[in-house]
Amino acid sequence: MPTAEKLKPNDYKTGREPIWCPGCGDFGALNAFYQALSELEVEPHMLALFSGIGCSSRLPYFVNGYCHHGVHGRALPAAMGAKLSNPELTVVVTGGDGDGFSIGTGHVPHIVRRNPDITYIMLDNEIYGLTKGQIAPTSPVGMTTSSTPLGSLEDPLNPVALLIACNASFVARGFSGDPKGLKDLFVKAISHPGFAFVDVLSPCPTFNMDMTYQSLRPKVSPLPEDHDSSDRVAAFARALEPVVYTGVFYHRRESIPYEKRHASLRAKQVEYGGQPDLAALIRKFR
Amino acid sequence: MPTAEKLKPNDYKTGREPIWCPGCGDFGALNAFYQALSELEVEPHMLALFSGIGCSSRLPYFVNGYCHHGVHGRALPAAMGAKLSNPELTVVVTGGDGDGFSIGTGHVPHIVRRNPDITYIMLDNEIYGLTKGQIAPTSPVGMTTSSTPLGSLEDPLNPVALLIACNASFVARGFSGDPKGLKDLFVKAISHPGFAFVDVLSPCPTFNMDMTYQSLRPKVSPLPEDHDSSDRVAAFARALEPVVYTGVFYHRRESIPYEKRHASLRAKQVEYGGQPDLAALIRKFR
Amino acid sequence: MSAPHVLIRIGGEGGEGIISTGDLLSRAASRQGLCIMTYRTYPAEIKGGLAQFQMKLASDPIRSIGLRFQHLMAFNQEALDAFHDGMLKGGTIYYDPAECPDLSKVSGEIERVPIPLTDLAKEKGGSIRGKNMVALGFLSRLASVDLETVAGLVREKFKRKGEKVLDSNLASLNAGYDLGDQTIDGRGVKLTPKSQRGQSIVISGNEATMLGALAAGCKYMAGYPITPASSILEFATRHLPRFGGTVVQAEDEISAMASCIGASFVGKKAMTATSGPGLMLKGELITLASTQELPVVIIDVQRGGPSTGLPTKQEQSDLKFAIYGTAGEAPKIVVAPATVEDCFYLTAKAFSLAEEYQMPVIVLSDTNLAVRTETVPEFDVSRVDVAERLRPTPEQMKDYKRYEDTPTGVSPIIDPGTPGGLHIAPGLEHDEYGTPCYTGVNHTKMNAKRFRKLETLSKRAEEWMADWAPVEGAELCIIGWGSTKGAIQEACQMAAERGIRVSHFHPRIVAPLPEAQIREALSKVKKVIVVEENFTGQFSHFLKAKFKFDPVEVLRSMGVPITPDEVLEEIVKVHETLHPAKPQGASYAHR
Amino acid sequence: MSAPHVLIRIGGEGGEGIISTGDLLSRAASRQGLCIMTYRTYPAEIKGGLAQFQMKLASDPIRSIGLRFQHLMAFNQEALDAFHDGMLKGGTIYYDPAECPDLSKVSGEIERVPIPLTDLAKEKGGSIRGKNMVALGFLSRLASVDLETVAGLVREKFKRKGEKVLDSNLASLNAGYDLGDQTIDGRGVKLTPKSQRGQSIVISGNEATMLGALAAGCKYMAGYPITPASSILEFATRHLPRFGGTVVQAEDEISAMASCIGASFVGKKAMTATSGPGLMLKGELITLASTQELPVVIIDVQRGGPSTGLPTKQEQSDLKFAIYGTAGEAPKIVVAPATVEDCFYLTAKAFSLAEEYQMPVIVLSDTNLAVRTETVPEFDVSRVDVAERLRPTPEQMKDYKRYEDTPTGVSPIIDPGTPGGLHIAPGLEHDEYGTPCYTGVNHTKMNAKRFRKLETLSKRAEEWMADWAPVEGAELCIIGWGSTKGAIQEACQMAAERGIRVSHFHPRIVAPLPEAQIREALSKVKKVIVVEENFTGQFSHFLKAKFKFDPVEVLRSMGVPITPDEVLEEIVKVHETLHPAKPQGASYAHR
Ligand SMILES: Cc1ncc(C[n+]2csc(CCOP(=O)(O)OP(=O)(O)O)c2C)c(N)n1
Ligand SMILES: Cc1ncc(C[n+]2csc(CCOP(=O)(O)OP(=O)(O)O)c2C)c(N)n1
Ligand code: SF4
Ligand code: SF4
Ligand SMILES: [Mg+2]
Ligand SMILES: [Mg+2]
Repeated sequence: MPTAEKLKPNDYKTGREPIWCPGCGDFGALNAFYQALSELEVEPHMLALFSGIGCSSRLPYFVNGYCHHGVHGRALPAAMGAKLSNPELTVVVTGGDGDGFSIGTGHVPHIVRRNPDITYIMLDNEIYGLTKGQIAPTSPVGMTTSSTPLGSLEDPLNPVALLIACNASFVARGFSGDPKGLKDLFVKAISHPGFAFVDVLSPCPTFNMDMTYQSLRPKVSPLPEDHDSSDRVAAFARALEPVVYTGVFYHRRESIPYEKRHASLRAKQVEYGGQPDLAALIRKFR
Repeated sequence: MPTAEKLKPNDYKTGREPIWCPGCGDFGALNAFYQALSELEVEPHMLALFSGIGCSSRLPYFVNGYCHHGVHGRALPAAMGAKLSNPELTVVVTGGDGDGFSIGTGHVPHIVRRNPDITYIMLDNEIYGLTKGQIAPTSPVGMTTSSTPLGSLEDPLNPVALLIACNASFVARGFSGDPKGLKDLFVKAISHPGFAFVDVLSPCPTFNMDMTYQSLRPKVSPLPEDHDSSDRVAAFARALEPVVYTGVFYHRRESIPYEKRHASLRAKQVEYGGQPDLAALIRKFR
Repeated sequence: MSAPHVLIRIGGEGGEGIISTGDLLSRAASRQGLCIMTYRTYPAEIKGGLAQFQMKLASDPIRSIGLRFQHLMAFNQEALDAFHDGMLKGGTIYYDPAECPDLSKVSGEIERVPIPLTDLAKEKGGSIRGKNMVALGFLSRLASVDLETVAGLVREKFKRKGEKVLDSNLASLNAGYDLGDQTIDGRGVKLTPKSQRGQSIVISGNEATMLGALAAGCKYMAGYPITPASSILEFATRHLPRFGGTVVQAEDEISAMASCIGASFVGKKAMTATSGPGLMLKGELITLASTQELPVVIIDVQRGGPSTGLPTKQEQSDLKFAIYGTAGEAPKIVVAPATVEDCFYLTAKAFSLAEEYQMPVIVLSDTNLAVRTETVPEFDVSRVDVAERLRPTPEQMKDYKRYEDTPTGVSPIIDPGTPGGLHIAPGLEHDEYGTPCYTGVNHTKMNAKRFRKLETLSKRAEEWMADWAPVEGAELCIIGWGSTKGAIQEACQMAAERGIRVSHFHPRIVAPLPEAQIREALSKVKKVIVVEENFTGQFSHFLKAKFKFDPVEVLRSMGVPITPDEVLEEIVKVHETLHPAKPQGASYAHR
Repeated sequence: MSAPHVLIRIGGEGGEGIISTGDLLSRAASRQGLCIMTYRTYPAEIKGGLAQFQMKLASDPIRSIGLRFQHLMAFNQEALDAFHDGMLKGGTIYYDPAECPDLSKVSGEIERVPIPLTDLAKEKGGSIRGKNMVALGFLSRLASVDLETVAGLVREKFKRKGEKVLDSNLASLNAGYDLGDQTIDGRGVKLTPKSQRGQSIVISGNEATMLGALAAGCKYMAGYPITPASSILEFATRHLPRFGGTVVQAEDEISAMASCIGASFVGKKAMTATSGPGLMLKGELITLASTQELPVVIIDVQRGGPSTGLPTKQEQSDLKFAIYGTAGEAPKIVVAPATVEDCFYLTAKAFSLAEEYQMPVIVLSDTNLAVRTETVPEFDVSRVDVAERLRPTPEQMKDYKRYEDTPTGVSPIIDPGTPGGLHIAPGLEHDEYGTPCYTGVNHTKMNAKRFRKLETLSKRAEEWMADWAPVEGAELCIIGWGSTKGAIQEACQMAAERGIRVSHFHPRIVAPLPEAQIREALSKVKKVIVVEENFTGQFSHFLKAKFKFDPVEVLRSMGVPITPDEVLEEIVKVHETLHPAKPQGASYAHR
C-alpha cells in the first residue's frame, strides 16, 4: 500500500536520540532498519515493534511506530499475541543475545515452529551490554568478562544452527558493519510470510573487545554463491563452519503463517459448530 | 566400584508401586533403567535422580536412590547444581516431552552446551499425560487432542535435531518397546562423561492413540550400520529423515564435563589469588 | 431444617463411567425442573484410582453440597470401603455384588442393597461396559427422575457411536430402572420441581468462566494446561475461534501471559487461565501489564499448595499472591466468584474492569467451583455490560499522551493500526508520553496516577462488589470469600433456626476492598468470624491490616470444601463466648 | 548539631574517572583513621551520561550521607547545572573553567573557584586523562588527607600500567595538591582521626554480602546479571572457586534458583542474588524449596519498580513480595540489612537460619547499600557462627523419616552420597517419609510442621533480630527497616537536640516479626511513625495486620535515600499534633 508520498528513512525517527555508546554496532542496525522500512513503505501506524531488555532492546524508542518495550526475554511471545490478534500489522522484534538466547531461549523453538509472520532481529554482540559486560550465550569459550575473570567455561550457542534445527522458515545472518547488506536482509526477512530470523553481528566496543568491527571484518564472508538456501542440512553444515557467513542460510518457500492457520480454524469451527451465537451455546447446557 | 554383592535390577525398586496406567510405555523405560543401573553397578546412595512434573516425572518415586521431584520443567538446572556440588554422584534426569521441551525448553541449550556429566532420559509420548491429553511440543501437526479439537496447528519440535544443534556430546533415541536396546542406550549414556540425551519413544495408550506400540513398530528402525556417530552434520541429517531411527545419533568423544572445568578453575584461582584465607581477603579492603 | 433434597454418591474405578452416570442423572433432573449441585473428585493418579461423583437434587436452589450423603452406589469394593462412613444416618448402600465381596466393614445401621450391575449389564445389554447405565437407570428411579428424559440424554450422548452401542446402553438403562421399580419402594424420593423446564442450565464453574469471557468479548486466550484450569483452555479451543477469537496453548505460563499482553497491546480483550504454580510464573509479566496499563484478565483456579501440593484438591491459598505478589508497586484488581453463576457474570465483569481501569484483573476461582456442576438460571447475555477502553477526545489527540495524568487515573488509549496515536508502552518508569523518566517527582506522580485508578474504583461501592446479608440484631458477622459462600449461608440459616442471628458479608471484589461496605458490616456487630479454606488466614490478614479488628479465624486446609456443619459449630462456639452459659468464674477459669 | 564532617560531591561524565577519584580519596581518608561513607549514581544509560560520587568524611562513625554537600567538584557544565542547587549554605563550587563556560545559573551565595583540571593535567601530566588525578590531589588537600597515603593508592592502582602512565598520574596528582595549597586557605577541613589505622575497611554492601556468604561457608552461587545485584555474582566469580565453591552465571533467574535447590539437595550451602524482576521469576522455586524444606539464601537487592521501573535507583518495594509472594502456603524467612556491616553479618546469619530451619531465607538489601561504600570495623570472621543441618540420631536412623514431625518442626536431613538415608524430596504434599499423601489430616499436620519452624524461630527473640534504641520518656517511636536506619538515627538525634524524645525500633528480621520486641516498643509510646522508601507502606501494612495500631506513615518513593531532614520534619509534625502549639479551637479548625 504505497502512501501518497514515499516515506523516507528519516520519517521513521522519533524525536528521541539513541542512548548507545559512540561506536555501538546498534547504530548501524538501526539505520539499516530505517532504510528497510522505507524501502518496504511500511506505514508507521501499521508497524508493531517489540523488544525485551538490553541496550539493543532500546531500539523501539527510536522508531516511529507502535512500540512495546517489555520485560527481559519475552518479546517473542508478546509479538506473537499481537500478530495473531491483528494480522494486518507488520510485526518486528528486536533484542540482544542475552534477551533472546539466554532468558528468552524457551520461547524460541515454539514461536519458530508455529511460524507466525514475524521478523526477529537479533543484535548479537556476544556480551551483556546493559548490565556492563558479563558473558552472553554467544560468547566464545575462554572469554574474560566481568563475570568470567579467568575465562568463560562454556561453549557458545550457535544461533543460526539452533534456528535451523527449530525449522525456522527464514534464517539469515548480517553484520552491522555492512549496512547495505543488512538492509537487504531486513527487507527479505520482513517480506517473508512466516517467521524470519536475522542474526546481526553488532559490536559492543564498550564491553567486548574480542568482537570489534576490526576483528570481524576478516572473518566475515558472504555465503558461497552456490549455497542452496532451500537445503536445511546444507544450511546447518554452513552454520557449523568456522567462517562467519552472512546472507540467507535457509529459506523455506512453503510457509503457512500461524495466523493463517488460525483463520482457517475459525472457518472450520463455524462450519462444524455453526455461526457464533452465545445464547445458543449457553442453551446447550440445559 | 563393584559392591560386595552385585546389585540386581530388583534392588533398585522402592516399595512404591508405579501409578501409571496399564500399558503405559513408562513401565518399559523404568525396567530398562533398573537393568542399566544394575549393569553399571551404581550404588543407590550414589544415584541422584531428578525429575519435573508429569506421569513420566513420577519415575523417581520408584527408584532406590536420592531422588528429587521438583516443579514442572526445572529438573535440568536442579540436576546441574547437584552435579557441580558433588561430582561423585551419578546424576540422571527423567521427564516428559512437555516438561523438558515445553516449559523446560529454555534450559536445554544452556545445560547442554555446559556439558555437565548428566544423563537426560526423556520419556516422549507426544502428549501431556498427567493433565489428561493436551498436545505436546512433539505432537504431529493435525493431531486432535482435548486442546486441539480440530487438529493441532503447530509443526512439532524434533528433539534429536535440537539437541544436535545445541551440540550435546551424546544424542540417542530409544523405544520403550525395545527394552534390551533401551537398556544398552542407558548404559552408554550414563557411561558417557558429559551431557547425554536419550529420547525414549514411550507410548501413552490412555491419551495418545496416534502413537502406540503397534503404530510405532513399523516406523522404528535402528540407525544404519554405516552411520558415523562422530559426524554432527550426518547426525542432523538422520534426525530429519522420516524414518524413526533408534540408536546413537551423535557421540563426541572429546568431552570435558563442566564440573571438571570448574575444578580446573578452582586450581587456577588458587594459583593466581593464593590459598583461601577469608581474613586476608577482608584485609584487602583496608 | 433444610429443604427437601436427596444426596447420592457414586463411587468406583476411574474410567468406569462414574462421572458420566452422575452427569447424565443430574442433567436429566435439572431438565425436569429440579435444582442440582454436583461434586466430583478424580484420582490424583492418572488412571485406575478411585473416582467419585456426588450429587444433590432438590426442589429449591442449592447452596452447598456437603461431604455426606444418603445413598451410595458402590461399583467396587474400594469405593465401598472408602465411602461407607460418609453416609448420613439411615442411609442405604447399593452395591454390585460381583465387585463387592466384603461388606463386613459397613456399620450395621446402614442398609445394604445388592444391585447386580455387572450381571444385568451383561445379561440385558450384552456388555459389562453398560454397568454404569444400569446404575443410571436404577438411580433415576430412586430419585424419581423421568426415564424418558434420561434416555433422551443417553441417545444424544451415543448417537455418534452407532445403533448397536446405543441399543445396548438403552437396554442396560431400562434394566436398571426396572430393577429400581422392584427394589426401591420406601426409599424412593419424590421432589417437586419448582422452576420451569428450560429456564435453567447445568454447568461447571470453568465452563461458566469461559462463557463469561465470551460474553465480555474476549478475543484472545492463551493458556498452559494445569489442573484444575485446563478445562477453561479446552473449552476455549472448542468455541472461541468460532467467535472470531484466537486460542493458543502456549509453551509455558510465561509465554501465555506475554502473548496476552501483546494481544491487549493491539487492542484485543485477552485472558489466560492457570493455577497457583503457573500464577507465580506470571508474576513478572502481570507487573509489566500493570506498569504499561494494559488490560488483561488472569483466571487463577486455586488448588491445594504449597508447590505441586495437592493438585486435585480444594484450597483458597493463592489470595495473598494475587494481592501482594509483585516486586515493586503495581496496582491490580482481584475478584473472587462465590458460585458457578458468579463465574459467568464476574468473569465478564473482570473484563470490563480490566478494560476500564487498564490493568490486570485476577479472578480467583477454585477447584470446587471449577469442577462442580450446578443448576443455575440460564445466563442472560444481555445483563453483561461490555466496557471498552477510554479513547482520546479530539482535544486530547492534538497532543496525545498515552499516560496522561487524569483525575481518575485512567488515560486514553489508541490501538496499533490507527493513524495518529503512535506511542511506546514502556516497562521503564516514564512520563505521560511514555518516554523513560527517572526523577523522583515523576515517579511519585506516576505511582499516584496508577494507584488512583484503584481509588476511583473502590469509591464506586457498587452492588456487585459484595453480597451483604445483614440480619437485624445480629451480634455476629461472618466474612468469607469465594466458594465458601454456600456453606456459610446454610450455616447462618441453621444458626438462625437455633436462635443465633448471624450476618454474612461476602465480597466479590477482594482487592481493592469495598471499604465502605465492610466498615458498615463491621460496625453493626460485636464479633466477626472470617472463614477461609487455607492454613494461615490470608484474607483475614488483609482485613486486619485495613480495619484493625480482631476476628475469630475459622481456617480449614483439608483439601475439601468446608461444610455448613463445620461453620455452624464455630458460630455456636463464638456465640457461647459472648453468652457464657456457665457462671462467670468458671468461664474465666477456662482461659 | 552533628559531629564535624565534610561533604564533597564530584560530578562529570561517566568514564572520566569520577568514581575512581572518589574511591581513592575516601579509601585514603579511611586509611588515615577517618570514617567515610560514599554514595554514587550511575547514568541510567550506558555511557556518556552524568555520573556523580558523593562522600562524607568524619571523625566519628557516619550514619547517613544525605543528598546535600558543601563542596562540589564539577568536571563539566552538565554536572554544574545538575548539582549546584544541592549545595549547603556557604558551600563552594570548584569547576574546570575549560569545561564549564556558564556559571550564570549558580546562586550568588555560592562561592566559585576555578580549578583548571584540563589545563593542569595537560601541562603537568602530559595528558588530559589525568584530570581526575588533578581533582584527587586538590580534594586531598581540601580534606587534609595525607598526600603520601593517596599517592600510595595511586601507585597500587597503576602499577600494572607501566612507569610512564604512573608517573604522569602522579604528576597530575601533585599538581592538584599544590594548587590546593595555594587556593584553599580557610576552606580546608581538618578532621581528627579517632580510630586506629588499619582497624577499619572501606567496602560496599554487595561486597560485604558476598564476604558474609563466604564466612558462612557458602559453596554454591548461581545468579543472573541484574542491576544492582550483578556485582555480587561478579565478586563471587572472583573468589568463591578459590574457597572451594562453584559459581554459575545461569541462563535466567529460574535456572539459578533451580540449581541452588539442586546444590542444597546434595548438602551444599547455596545462594542466588537478584533484584525485583528476577525475584518474581524465582517465586515458584522458592515455594518448592520451602515445601521440600531445603535451605537456600536469596539475596534481593531492591531497586525502583514497578517492572523495569527505575533500575538504577533506590526503593524498598520488594518487601511484600518477599513476605507474601507465594501461591499456596510456604514459610520463609526474610531479613533486611540496615548497614554495610549488616550486609556481612546478616548474610552470614541468613545462611545459618536457612540451614537451621531448612527453608529459603530472603535477604532484602537495596541499591543504596549495594553501591555505597562505608568505613566499617574490619569484619571479624570468628564472630560468625556457622550453623549446620540437623542430622538424625542413631535412633532416628532405624526408621529414617526425612520429614519427621518434630516439636521444633525441623527434621533431620541426610545428604546424597551417604549410605542409609535414601529418600525423595517431593513438591507434592507428602507424609513424614516423603511419600505423596493427599489427606486433609496429613496436609494440615505437615502445614503445621512447616510453619512451626517459624514459631520456633520467633520465640527465640534474640538480640540480632532488631536494633532497639528506647529513649526514656519518649512519646514517639519510629519503626523503619533496611537501609533507612542511619537517616532515622540522625533524625532522632536531631530531634533530641530540639527536645523531642523519639525511640527507634529497627528490626533486622522482618518475617517472622520479632513480635515480643515490637510489642514492647509499641507499649511504651503514644504514637508510632513507620518510615519506608516505597509508595504503599508495605511494612506498615504488615505491622498493622499483626498489631492493630494506627501508625503515621512516612513514605518516600523518590529513587533516592530518605534524608535525616525529611524524617525530622515528620517527627516535628507528629510531635506538634500531640502538643498543639495553637489553642485547641484553631487546631481543630485545621482538620
Ligand atoms: C528478569 C530480568 N533479569 C535480568 C535483567 C537485567 N538485564 C537487563 S538487560 C540484560 C542483558 C543484556 O544483554 P543483551 O540482551 O545481550 O543486550 P545488550 O545490552 O547486549 O544489547 C540483563 C541481564 C532484567 N532486566 N530482568
Ligand atoms: C508450572 C506448572 N504448569 C503446569 C503444570 C501442569 N502440568 C503437570 S504435568 C504437565 C505436562 C505433562 O506432560 P509431559 O511432561 O509430557 O509428561 P507426561 O505426563 O506426558 O509423561 C503439565 C502441563 C504444573 N504442574 N506446573
Ligand atoms: S554498552 Fe555496548 S551494546 Fe550497550 S550501547 Fe554501549 S556499545 Fe552498545
Ligand atoms: S496417562 Fe499416559 S503417560 Fe500417563 S500413566 Fe497413563 S498411559 Fe502413561
Ligand atoms: Mg548482547
Ligand atoms: Mg508427555
